[in-house]
Order: sequence, then structure tokens, then C-alpha cells
Amino acid sequence: MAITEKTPLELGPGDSVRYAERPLGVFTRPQGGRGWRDWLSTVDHKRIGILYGASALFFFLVGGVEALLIRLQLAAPEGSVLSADVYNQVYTMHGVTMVFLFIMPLAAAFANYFIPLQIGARDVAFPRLNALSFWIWLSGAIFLNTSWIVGGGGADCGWFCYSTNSGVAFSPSHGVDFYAIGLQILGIASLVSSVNLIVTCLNMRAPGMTLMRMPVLTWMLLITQFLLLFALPVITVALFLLMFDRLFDAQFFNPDAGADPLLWQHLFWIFGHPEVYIIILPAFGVVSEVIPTFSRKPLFGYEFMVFSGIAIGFMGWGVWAHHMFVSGMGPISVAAFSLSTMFIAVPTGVKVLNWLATMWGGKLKFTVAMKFAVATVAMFTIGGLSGVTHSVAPADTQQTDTYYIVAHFHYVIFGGGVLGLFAGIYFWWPKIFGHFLNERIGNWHFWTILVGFNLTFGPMHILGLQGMSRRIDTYARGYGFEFWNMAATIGTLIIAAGVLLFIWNVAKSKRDAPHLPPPGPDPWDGRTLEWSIPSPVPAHNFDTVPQVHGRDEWWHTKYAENDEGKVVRVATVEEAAQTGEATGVHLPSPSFWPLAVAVGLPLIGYGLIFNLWLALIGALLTIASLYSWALEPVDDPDAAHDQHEDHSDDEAEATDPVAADDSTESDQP
Amino acid sequence: MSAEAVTADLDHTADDHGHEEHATTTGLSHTKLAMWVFLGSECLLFGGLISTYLLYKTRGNGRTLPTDVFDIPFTSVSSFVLLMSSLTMVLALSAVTRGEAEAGRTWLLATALLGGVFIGGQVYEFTAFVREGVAFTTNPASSAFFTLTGFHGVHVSLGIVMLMSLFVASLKGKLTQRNAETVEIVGLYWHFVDIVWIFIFTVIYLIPAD
Amino acid sequence: MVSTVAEMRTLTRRLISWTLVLMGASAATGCASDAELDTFAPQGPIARELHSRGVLPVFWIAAAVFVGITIAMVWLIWKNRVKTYDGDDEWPAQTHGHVPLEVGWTVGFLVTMIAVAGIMLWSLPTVDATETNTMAVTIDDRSVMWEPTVVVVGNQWWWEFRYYFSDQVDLAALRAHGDAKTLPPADIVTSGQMTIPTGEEVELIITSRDVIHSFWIPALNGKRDAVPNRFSPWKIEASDPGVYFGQCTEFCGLSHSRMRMQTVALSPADFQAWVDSTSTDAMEPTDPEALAGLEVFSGICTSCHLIEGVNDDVYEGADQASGAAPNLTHFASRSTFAGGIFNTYNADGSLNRTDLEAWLRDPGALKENYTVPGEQFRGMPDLDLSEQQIDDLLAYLSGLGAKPAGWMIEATQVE
Amino acid sequence: MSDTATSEHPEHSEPEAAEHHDEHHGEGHAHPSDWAYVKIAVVLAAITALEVFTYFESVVDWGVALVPSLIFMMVVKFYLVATWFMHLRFDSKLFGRMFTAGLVLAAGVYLVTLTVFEFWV
Ligand code: HEA
Ligand code: HEA
Ligand code: CUA
Ligand SMILES: [Cu+2]
Repeated sequence: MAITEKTPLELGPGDSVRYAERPLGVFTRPQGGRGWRDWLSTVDHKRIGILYGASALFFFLVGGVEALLIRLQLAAPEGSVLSADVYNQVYTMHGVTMVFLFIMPLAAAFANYFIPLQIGARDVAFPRLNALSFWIWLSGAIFLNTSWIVGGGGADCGWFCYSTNSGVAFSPSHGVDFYAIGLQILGIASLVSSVNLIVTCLNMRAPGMTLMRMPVLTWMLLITQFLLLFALPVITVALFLLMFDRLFDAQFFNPDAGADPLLWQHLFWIFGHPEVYIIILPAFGVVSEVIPTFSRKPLFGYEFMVFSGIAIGFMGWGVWAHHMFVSGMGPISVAAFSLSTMFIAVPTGVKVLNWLATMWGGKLKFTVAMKFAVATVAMFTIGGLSGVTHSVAPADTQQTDTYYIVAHFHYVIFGGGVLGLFAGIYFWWPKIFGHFLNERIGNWHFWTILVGFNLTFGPMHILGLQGMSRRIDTYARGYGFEFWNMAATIGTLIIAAGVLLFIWNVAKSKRDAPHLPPPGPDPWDGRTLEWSIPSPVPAHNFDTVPQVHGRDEWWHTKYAENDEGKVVRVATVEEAAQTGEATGVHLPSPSFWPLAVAVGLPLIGYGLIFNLWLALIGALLTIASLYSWALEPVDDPDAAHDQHEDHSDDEAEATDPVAADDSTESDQP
Repeated sequence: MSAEAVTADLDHTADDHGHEEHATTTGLSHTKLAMWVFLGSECLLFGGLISTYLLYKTRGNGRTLPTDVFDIPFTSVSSFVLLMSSLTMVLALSAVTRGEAEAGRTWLLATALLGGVFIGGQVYEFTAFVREGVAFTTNPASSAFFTLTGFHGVHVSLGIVMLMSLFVASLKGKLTQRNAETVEIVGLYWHFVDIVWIFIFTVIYLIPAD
Repeated sequence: MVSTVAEMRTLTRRLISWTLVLMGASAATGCASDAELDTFAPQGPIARELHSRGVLPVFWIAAAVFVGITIAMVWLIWKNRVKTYDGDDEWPAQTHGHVPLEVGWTVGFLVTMIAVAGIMLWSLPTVDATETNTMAVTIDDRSVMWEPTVVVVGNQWWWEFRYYFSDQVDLAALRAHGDAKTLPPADIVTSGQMTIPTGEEVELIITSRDVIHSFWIPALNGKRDAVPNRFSPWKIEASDPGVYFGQCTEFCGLSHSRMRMQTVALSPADFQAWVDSTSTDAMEPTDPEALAGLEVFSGICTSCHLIEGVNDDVYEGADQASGAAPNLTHFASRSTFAGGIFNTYNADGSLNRTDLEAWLRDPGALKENYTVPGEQFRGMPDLDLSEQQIDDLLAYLSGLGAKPAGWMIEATQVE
Repeated sequence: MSDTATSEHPEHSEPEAAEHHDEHHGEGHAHPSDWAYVKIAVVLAAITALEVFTYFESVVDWGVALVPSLIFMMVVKFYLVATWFMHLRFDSKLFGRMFTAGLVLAAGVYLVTLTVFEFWV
């Protein structure tokens, strides 16, 4: 394939750093390469994906330590590890951290890394906006957690922070302010990235990659982005109202002035329920890639998988008030939302059976990734079924706000979401880092997590049905709660051991990697485009943008079915895979401005809480950075690249829309 | 209908759009698509604020309601001004597209000015309301009113900043035919803010709050 | 790399031992026997119907689906597992899908869910207030027809129960009124323990004075939130006399975990007796210690608590975010105090001085509170009482109201 | 771009077309003339005038028709701006769909919310 040699940025593997003078800004324009500074200025979707993933896993430990504290406090009755006040902060921050700082960004890591690879693109539609999303997310995450230090403690209102308990009178520390502003910052990050990834999915597919040929992971991530796109503004409204109430004496949630506390609940859950599908759909996508690969069969019922995903995403908008069955909103509303909730079981059930049907007659090879994927299906089903028992509104009046609910959502979130994403981590680790995770340790990791998980959350079903309320910092002797709480705490310790095994696995695999054969582009005999390029993926992803002819394009490059329907190999990986050696692929230039914009936002946050002057400084920093950003050309002007005139048809592949950015001053084709 | 058929036009939207020759799957520009996607999201934002106001519009806690102090003739004028700014906006785009830089610049400035008049009107309205006893913290209705119209006002103001940036760029000769799309995108945002006001004007101001 | 068969064995072994452990443990703890809040042990017609119509059917359906899916899955794993892939000819038949099958199970699930929907619609009416029954109650020597109704008000972190027997108060108007902070005076105001007659469907009107709480007596019905500015209907009914436990289940701040309540169901005759003794003003103390206690009360406690016949002429609400504190007029007639968390009496019927004294010494040590000077208090503040004052107060308080029956005292001893 | 001009995307422009982007832009063949815009604006202004007119109840009492007519006029204005000024009429359907998705969803969830609050009664 002809690659144009005239492009300025030679960003193949192993290139060197070059910093050019930039008259426009404070920063010299970074130009790619290696070293920590390049991580700060990177606009490469893969690096951003790794940044998301690493930070998310870090916050998993933070949220996990909070979970450990919860479990230690509740191990025995009248626990005294934490005071009630601290307990309330810890469980609130546990929920917030796990949802917003762990599982969403971990899913974002997959979205960033794999959407472009799976659709055969060289980057996302707006690389700098992508960097902006990450940095804003990180600054929001840090902001939220600094409330422990400067805010007088974490938020103490529960992750859904119901009014009126979230008012200043009832939560006088700054914790809730940090919650309100922190989640707004995180919301901006997710909103920006959802717009970016939607445009990427719609607009940057390789030739032939029709929507109905997109890998299911990409599909589920796309649906997730739409859910984010539409759900985030709703919680943004709610958070603004809360912030105005707390900081500027507005009256949105002041019942003495005639306000209705249920307004918050509606706004929160209109966001909150789509949110839970935001959590689960990426994991569904991962499972839909892993199970076929290790069953040696294509995914059963691709169209049904896609449309059930769409159906879930769509129906998820009409069920929010099932979190409010006992709020007193009236029996007709209760009945209506109860009905709408139930029917989500139908598309979800279709998914479960399609996974099973994929395994039907397959050849199941239980790698660690496959184990996690299958466990995801099994554990999620348990959580989904307890969800169905809540959906029967009258029954839920006995269940809501008990540990039975806690059991439900940890089964779907941990048993579905977390196990699913772990499957993805084991599956794609060699692709991302160029070496396998150790399967033997992985095995131990899997089993400890699975056993620990069931020992932790299984008993919570019983506890809840025995009447144990959630969000209690302690319980009295004599209600029959002792035994199962102890069991759950022991389970958590086992999970913690599993998490440590995972950390050890990461470290050991990296250490061992040089002595082991490299995985090569396609270690699992994969099906989708990311396996057609080297591991780790070169900066420019694809030497040549692939031409797609059908679903599972890469698999069909390697195999065909003969007349008897038997699979025959038509090409080896070595023959078919790209080498990653192309140089001179035109890539977007890195930039420091996304980082600078992101630094301004928490300053605004602190300012709103403590001193408006600080907010002004933050705002000025943000605006100045945005302006500098706008003035910074997408591509480095020093690197003159007027080569576009020279394009002849056969070298056009190299300068594909990957360079497109949000500035219209870009002069790419 | 087959799945392919349902999504087919997403994969082939380029046919009838000769003027949109970007090298993208759909043939549509990234930026424009992004703006439309973003505007879809904004509907949920304003919807939430509007619903909050509707829910609270009669909750006065025994004090003056915003509806009590509405000055419909005044607001009608500023609504009209904002509506007409959509016309100047579209004329600006049309001029820039034709390569008439100077006309484009003038229309951009006119749009920004009309927007400025609207914001001025809003500032006046706010201060008048406060004088008449309807402040941000008076009651749920007033909090909701100021939040909704304030959010809209901030949107308009951002639009003005963008218009002025385009204006300055145009003065420097940087706004040429090839950047017509930038004008178009700012225009989309501007028109959106206008239609939000069309909605607000009817639903908040004109429909009587029994 | 992976030895699948061995793993399957481990899996099976683990599954079996896990099940055994679970079963053994459930037997050991007896699951329901000592679980006062058990949702699977309904004690009244409403809860029983809810359980049998709503809860159990959907549990059975969920269990059946679970068993089906799990069996299918284990079987698939068992049958199709391979150790490694060696060679290209190991590929199974490549099935891409099967539309009739898909449609089949979609319809199957739809039908199942329609059944679940039926369960829901069938059981929904059981929980909401519908009937209007009446019973004769004598109050102030006057017989009235009472529609058994209790106004339930959540406060941080205790429940108030208000009884309106006279037809003076229009409950419908009350519901529309909306503000829990300005309720009309009631015939009986009590806290922590709600007394109801057995065999009567009692309508509850649930509201709150500060944040959202949730009222829940699992043995009698599901729960309903107490939302400020809202008066939500609910109902409970107990078949037999007894003490039924509850716990506030909506997170309501610091001491949410220590916001409990009990419902005391009495036979109609006993209920009438309770009404007679509780609708009176507080008794005048006679012994000097109790008189000194009254002194302390009038000097200190009066800023929050109301005792009818003592400080109702000067009482203007409590220094609390809720504006209220428990009414102590018949303090000693309740078998628990401080939001239903401590026993007022020991098992032998003697006054539980340990907890009562500890409470008066420093309430915050037993139940976290928020009492920062200058801000709205939440929870009872530390009053810096001397030991003498505490003794006096106990002498006074223990004389307020008739001591509850022995079985009631016994029933509240949980540990 | 040559790599997009495949059988999958026969509609894609020739490579040269992308290079000579600018020339195509000037044509504006699909876009209405300025005069059309002005006409739309006149219609919008007229409707607005009518809307404001309803406010002066002493002149004409619209009775029960008031709210429906106001909503109707609002929708017409909304529609005109979206389709003409925002070019949805002439542009790809995809844009309109992205926007309508948000609009319809917002209408749906918020109308339901208001209904739950018994806003209409
Ligand atoms: C990943 C996140 C996730 C997912 C996917 C789900 C999925 C579902 N959830 Fe859950 N839910 C949460 C996260 C999630 N939930 C959280 C976090 C909360 C608590 C929030 C809080 O209060 O803090 C919650 C709370 C919650 C409630 C409120 C409980 C309460 O507080 O009182 C309800 C009530 O209806 C509910 C229902 C459901 C239902 C019906 C599904 C369905 O989508 C499940 C569908 C799946 C299946 C049913 C299994 C597979 C299907 C089959 C095998 C087919 C056959 C089955 C049948 C025919 C029955 N959930
Ligand atoms: C993604 C979501 C997610 C995840 C993964 C988890 C994971 C866990 N959660 Fe939970 N949880 C929520 C989301 C999540 N949770 C939410 C939303 C709530 C509701 C909050 C609310 O009510 O507002 C909640 C509430 C909640 C409660 C109820 C609290 C209450 O109501 O009072 C409990 C109680 O046991 C609990 C436990 C756990 C446990 C034991 C884990 C375990 O799986 C955690 C396992 C992880 C570890 C054990 C970490 C291992 C750490 C180490 C090994 C230390 C290493 C340290 C260093 C290197 C520094 N969670
Ligand atoms: Cu009251 Cu929880
Ligand atoms: Cu939900």
C-alpha cells in the first residue's frame, strides 16, 4: 500500500520527541513521542483509554477500601470502627466513587480504546476533545475526593442524595457541595466524550463498515453514549438546583416554602436508571465479543443482540420511578412504572439466551477471560431476577431500602458490570500492552473473586428479606443479622485478596513479559479488526484503512466456510495482519490546552464553595485556555503540510479523516 | 424490514448532499454532526428547567410570584428582537457562504447586537422583578424562573461571545468562504437558543398560570 | 494452559459445599425465628395477602427462571468445554442465528412477564388504603365513631403518632393541608410506639417535619415514605395483640440507623383502656424527688419537650430542625424510648435505669446528634445534667403514664 | 478519498471533489435565497404578533381555544426556525434525527414527570 512520505509527523513506532517553538501560547507545542509529558499532552485515543483505565482501577481501590470499611463496621452488631457520621460519608463516597469514578471511566477506557479500532479508524472524531474529556474527568474525580480533606468530610447524603436531607440544615459540611459540583464536572467530561464518540461511530467507520457490521462491543458502547448524552443533562439540572439551594439560598427543595422534595427524586432517577444501563451495556458488549471467540462460533443472533441493546437503552427511559414505589406518588403512577419496568426483562433475557445459544454446540475454551464472561452471564442473571422481584411494586414495598436491594444491585453491577469488564481486561490486555496477563494467577484471581463475591452479596439477599435496612451504620443484636453480616465481611476480604491477586498479576506479567513469546497481533484467534494489527497497537492504528466486507471482518480474512459448511483457513495471521510499520501517517498534534482547561474547572468549584474570587480565577483560566485552544491549529503549523495538493488517488489512504478536529481552521481534506 | 434496511440510510446519507464533501462515512461534517448531537442533549437540559418552573410556578410561599410581575409587552419586544436575530444570523451565513465577507461581517455584528439587546432586556427585567419583590430566593417559583431564564441568558451570552469571535476573525480576514461551516455551526447554536426562547415565551409567559 | 476438567470438578465441589454451608447456616440461625423484622413472617391480613399474592409468586417465577438458566448453563459448559484448540479443523458448525428461535423465546419471556404483570396488578390493591371502616371509641366520656386513622410524623430521629378521635378535625382537609409543622392539636400524641386495635384496618397518614423517612412494620405491611409537605396514605392491620417491630428505612441523616419504632396491637378493649389512660393530662407528682424532677423539666427540658398539663401554655415548639421533640406526657406508658431503640423497662419489669441515666447524661453518646450552637439542632443535645438532676428527672418521668403490661415489656426485650 | 469510494459507498464523491471543497461551497444550490429567509422571518413575526395579541384579552376572548392556539403557533414557529434557518429541510436527515431524538425524549420524560405530579389536574 502506498503511504505518503511527505506528511510531517512521523509517528510510527519508535520515533523521537520534537518540541517546536509556539508563538501563540505559553506552552511549546508538543509533538508526540514518549515520556510523561507526552501523556499530559496526548490526544491519542489509545493513550487516553489507558489513562482512563488506570485511573479507574485506582479509584476501584479507593472505593474498595471504602467498601472494606463498610464491611468491617457491619461485621458484628454495634460496630464501632466508624462513627455514624463517618459511616454515612464512607458509604456515600463508596457509591459515588464506584459508579462515577470506577465503572463509568473503566467503560470509557474500553470505549476510547476500542471504538476506533473496531470500526477501523485512526482516532476519534475530535482527538483534543477526547483528551479534554479525560482531564476534566480526572479533575472532577480529584475535586470530589478532596472534600475529605478540605470539605469537612465526604458527602453524607447517599449516592442519590435525596432532598431534603441534602439541604444545608441537614448536611452542614461541604461534602454535599463537593458532590453537587464534582458530579457536574464529571458530567461535562462524559457529555463531551459522548458527543465525540457518537460522531466517531457514525462518521469514521472504515469503508464497508456499515452499522449492522459493527462489532457488538462498539454497538453497546454507542448505545451507552446516547444514554449518557441524554441522561447527563437531567442530573445536571438536578445538581444545579441543589447547588443553588445550598450556596445561594434558592428555594427548590425547601418544603417550608412549598417545594416538593420528590422533584429531586424524579430528576435524579430519570438520569439514574439510564445510568445503570450505562454501567451494564459495555459489559454486555465485552461478553458478546469474548464468548464467541472462545466458543469458536459467531455471536448467535447478531441483529437480536443489537436490537435488544437498543431496546434496553430505549426502555430504560421509561422506568425511573421504580426507585420511588414507596414515595407516595400515587397508585396509578406506581402501577404504570411497575409495568414498564418488568418488560425490560424481555430484551435482557434475549441477550442471555443468545449468549447461551452462542455457547451451544461451540467449543468452549475456558481462558480467564472466558471464565469471567460466563460468570458475568450467570451472576447478572441472578441480579436481574432479583430486579424483577423489585419490579412488582407491592412486593417492593417490603424490599426497598433493605439489603435485598443492595444484593440486587451488586449482583448486576459487580456480577454483571465488573466481572464483565474484567473479562475485557484479560481479553484485550495483550492487545493493549503487548503481553498476556498470567493465566494461572488469573485463574486464582477469578475464583477468589467469584467465591468472595457470592459470599459477600449472596447473604445480603437473606439479610434484606430478614428486614435489615440499608444505609445503617450499625444494627442491634437479636434481629438475626449477625451471622450473615459476618459472612459478607469475610466474603469482602476474599474479594480483596482477589483484587490483590490481580494487582500481582499485572506486575508479574509485566516482569515476565520479556522472557515469554509475544502474543502477536491475534493471540486468541479473534474476530474483529483490532486483532488484525500489531500488539501493542501502533500510534496510527492501521497501516492501511481496512476495507470491510461483512461482520467479523478479520475472522473472514482468516477463514472461510467450504461447501459442506466446514471452516477452512484461507490466510494465516502472519499473512493477513498489518505490520504496523507504516511511517508518516498524518496524526493530530498533541496539545496541552485540554489539560489547562480541565485545571480551571475545579478551581471554579472550590471558588463557588469557599471564595468567589477563586472561582473567577478558575473561570479566567478556563476561558483563556479555551481561547488558546481555539487559536491553536489542529496541526502544527511549523510542520508545514501543504502536501494535500500532491495527493494522488493511490496515496490517499494515509490522510484519512483521522486528522479531522473540531477546528474548522484545519486544512485537511 | 431487515436490520440492514433500517440503518441503511445512516450508512448512506451522502447521496443527495453534493455540498457536504467530507471524507466521512456519512459524508457529513464531524463538527456539524457533533453540534446537532449536542443540541439533542440540550433539549433534555432545558426540558428539565422548564418542567421545574412549570411545577413550581404557583408556589409562592405567600409572596409575589413571577407571573404576578410579568410585563408581557416588554418581553414580547425582546422576544421579537431575539427572533429577528435568527434572521440576521441566517443572512450572515448566507453571505459568508457566497464569499461576501463584508456583508457576512455586518450581519454577524447585527446578530450579536440583537442578542445584546435581548440580554439587556433580560437584565432590565430581572432588576425590575427584584424591585417588585421577586428575587432569586423569594420562593420556589422565583428560584425556578430565574434559573430557567438565567440559563437561557447564559446560553445567549455564550452565543454572543462566539459571534463576536467570528466578527473579529472576519475583521482580520480569517473568515472566508472555507470557514462558512464555522458560521453555520455557531448559527445552529444560535437558532437553537432562539427556539428555546420561542418555547419559553409561549409556555412561561403567554399561557396564563391560572 | 488451563485444565478445564479439573476446574469443572472444583467448580462442582465448590457449588455443592457452598450450598451445604448455606443450608447448614440457615438452619443454625433459624432464619426467621428471631428476626423481628422478617419480611417473610406476616402477622396481619394485609401483609399476609401481600406476601402470598405479590411476593411469593414472583419469587417462584424468578426461582424457576434461575434454575432453568443455571441448568442450561452448567450443561452447556459441561458438554462443550475443550482444553485447547489444536488445529483449524476444530471448528464447530457456524450458526449465525435462528429467527424462529429468537422470536420464540422473546414471546416466551413476554408471556412470563405478562404473568408477572398480572401478579402485580392483583396484589397492588392489597397495600393501599381503601376501606373506610369505623369503630366506637370513648374519648373524654363521649362515644365517637372513629375511622381508625393515625397521623404518622417522621422527625430526626423518632416517630410521632397523632390520634384524632373527635370529628372536629377533618382528615381530608388535613391531607390537603400539607404542612406537618402546623398540625391541629390531637387527642393523643405519642412517639416511638404506635398503639392500634387488633382486627381493624388502620389508615396511616404519613408525613415528615424535616427530611424523608420511611415507615415500615414488616410484619403488618410494606413501607411508605414520610415526605415533607406530603401526606401519604398507608394502612396496617394486626391480627393478634403483640408488639411489631419497625425501622426507618429511608436514609435520614446521622442517626438513621437508630430510628426505630414498634406497633403495639391491643385487643379493642385494651385499646379503649389505652385511650382512656393516654388522653389525659400528665399526672401531678407527689413525692419530693419527682417534684424536683418536674422542676428540672420546667427549667431545662421544656425548651423542647411538651408535657400536657405542665408546659402546654408556654410551649412553642422545639429547638430542632423539625421544630418538634417527643411528647413526654405518657412517657412511662411506652416500653421503649429514644426513637424506639432502648427499653424503658428491664425484663423483670423494673425501670431500665442504666440506659435512661446514660441517655440523660449524654444522648449524643448513644445516638449521634448534631447540636452545634447557633445552628438548628438535630437530636437531643447534651444538657450537662448533674447526677442529682438525672435522678430527679427519672423519678418524675417514670411516673408519667401507666406502666405497660408485662407481656409488652417482655416483647420489646430483643437481645 | 479513494478508500471510501468503494462499492459499499458508491455515492461517495470523487477524490477531487474533496480537494476542491471550496468551490462547491459557494454554489449553495440547495440553500434558499436570502429573500426566502426574509419571507420566513416575516411569517415568524406575524405569528409572534398574533401570539402577543392573545394577551390583550379585552380585544378578543379566545376562551378555551387560547392554550391550544398558543401551543399551535409555538410549534409552527419552532418548526419554521428548525427547518429553514437551521436548514433541517435541506440537510441530511441524520441531523434532524439526532435533534428529534433529544426533543422527543425530553418531551416524553418531562410530560410523564409532570403527569406524576398531577400537574394537569
Ligand atoms: C448495572 C446496573 C443495573 C441493572 C442492569 C439493573 C437491572 C434491573 N433493575 Fe436494578 N438497580 C440498580 C442497578 C441495576 N439494575 C441499582 C444500582 C439500584 C439501586 C439504586 C439505589 O437505590 O441505590 C437498582 C434498583 C432497582 C429497583 C428499585 C429497588 C428499590 O430501591 O426499591 C428496581 C425496581 O424495580 C430495579 C429493577 C431492575 C430490573 C427489573 C432490571 C432489569 O433490567 C433486569 C433484567 C434482567 C433479567 C430479568 C435477567 C435475565 C433475563 C432472563 C434470564 C430472562 C428470563 C426472565 C424472566 C422472564 C423474568 N432495580
Ligand atoms: C460499581 C459499583 C460498585 C461496586 C464495584 C461495589 C463494590 C462493593 N460494595 Fe458497594 N455500593 C455501590 C456500588 C458498588 N459497590 C453503590 C452505588 C452503593 C449504594 C450507596 C448508597 O446507598 O448511597 C453501594 C453500597 C454498598 C453497601 C451498603 C451500604 C449501606 O447501605 O449502608 C455495602 C455493604 O456491604 C457495599 C459493599 C460493597 C463491597 C463489599 C464491594 C466489593 O465488591 C468491593 C471489592 C473491592 C475491594 C475489596 C478493594 C480491594 C482493595 C484492596 C485489596 C486494598 C488495596 C489497597 C491499596 C493498594 C491502597 N456497597
Ligand atoms: Cu428516619 Cu431513616
Ligand atoms: Cu432503576
